[in-house]
Amino acid sequence: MARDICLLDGPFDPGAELTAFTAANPGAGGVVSFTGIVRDADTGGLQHMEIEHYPGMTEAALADIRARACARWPLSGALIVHRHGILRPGEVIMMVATAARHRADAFAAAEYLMDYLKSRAPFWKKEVTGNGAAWVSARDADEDALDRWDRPAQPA
Amino acid sequence: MARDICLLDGPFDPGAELTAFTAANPGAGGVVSFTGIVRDADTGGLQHMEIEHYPGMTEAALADIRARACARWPLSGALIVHRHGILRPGEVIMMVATAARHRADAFAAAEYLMDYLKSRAPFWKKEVTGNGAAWVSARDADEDALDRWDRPAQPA
Amino acid sequence: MTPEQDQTLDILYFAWVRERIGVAREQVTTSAATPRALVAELAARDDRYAAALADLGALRVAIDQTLSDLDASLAGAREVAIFPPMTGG
Amino acid sequence: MTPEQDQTLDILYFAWVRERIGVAREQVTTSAATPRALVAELAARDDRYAAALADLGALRVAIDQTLSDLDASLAGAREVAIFPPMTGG
Repeated sequence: MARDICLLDGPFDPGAELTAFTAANPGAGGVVSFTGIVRDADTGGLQHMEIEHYPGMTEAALADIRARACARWPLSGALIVHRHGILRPGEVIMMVATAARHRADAFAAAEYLMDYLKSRAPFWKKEVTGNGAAWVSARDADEDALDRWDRPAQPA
Repeated sequence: MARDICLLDGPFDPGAELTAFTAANPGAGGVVSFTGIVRDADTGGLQHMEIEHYPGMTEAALADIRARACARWPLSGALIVHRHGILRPGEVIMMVATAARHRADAFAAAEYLMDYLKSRAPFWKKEVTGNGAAWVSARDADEDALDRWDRPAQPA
Repeated sequence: MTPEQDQTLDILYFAWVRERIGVAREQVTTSAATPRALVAELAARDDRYAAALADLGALRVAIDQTLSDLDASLAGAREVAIFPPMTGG
Repeated sequence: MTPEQDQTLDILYFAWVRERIGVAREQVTTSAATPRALVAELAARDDRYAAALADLGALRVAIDQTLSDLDASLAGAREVAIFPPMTGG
């Protein structure tokens, strides 16, 4: 049985997750994945990232976001994996994967999961550099990205 | 060194490809992948799929499609893997992966790669069932999907 | 329970709100009817709270682990969390 | 070389075009100036070619391994491929 939602305090292998997820969804024609990676802070010299979260609410928020995507698109599977705690540059922060009969549905659902994870799941990132620590600011673009899911679809 | 374009006549592991691709792009904030899988034919009872291709043109077309995506979005990496020959139901047909600083670029580039692979790379799929063999028809929707890349971007 | 009555809430703080206040979690007995009234009451306590809670536009709240509006009702609530905009993904 | 002159081309067929014609590859000496003229010339050969090449709208062509228009010039071409719409991905 593949997992649907997974909150981790240590590293995971997105490739192994993709392989397991794909095997668990043999009826899907396509699988889309997104993997988020710790990159160097904009100022350079990132030592590590700390991700704080809200135990209890986090699990509920991830399950809710996943359920909304499954209700909106005909998915045969949807996976969310997210780390918290200390992460080094280059390490994987999180991934989502979606499986669907048609690729457009899998792509749209994966983008939807990402947009909601960015702004609606209770995680907060802090970057620690040689110059000190700073909380990552929410980007207006991330909040704006949610609006598109409330609009009617663009004509194809 | 991660591979950029790969044409294969046997199975491959998309998870292993994703892991290698992610490791090869440490500066990217996000990696998007799409994996296409042989699903049962619409009529049911698929025994196997045969993929014919045009040796020489195929490699050039994959490289050209990849180069166009890299020219259009600020990608730190782009991968195309595609099989030909005999494939069983549930096996992976192909995958693309894109790495970029911002997730919107990685998603858009992966969709672009898929849209062009569907209609502009010289592969032809044949489905073999208990009732005989039939070439897969090109879908109008796949041809139409290309048009969106010629239009100016929608306002965000 | 009507909003006018005092109720005891678990208040949780996250990220820089937690750091500025210096506490991750506390119990508060309050008659605040909404998160907005609760935040105003907390901000009036001392400089640390005032500094953490000064900019309402930079704060988000969850009531019983559900993201909520600043003007939602606190009637029957048990847990209220106050935090900056989330930065997951 | 001007289009009026005969030239020798490698012609390749794929998928059901190949199956209907019964040949994957052949050499043709032709004065056809465009893929459209070449297809018409081939279709006139016999019933198999006629059946494979009857519906121009269902055919795509590549000149020297580059997808091309039916009215592109064949001047200087070495290899022409004729096939159905592609179904990759």
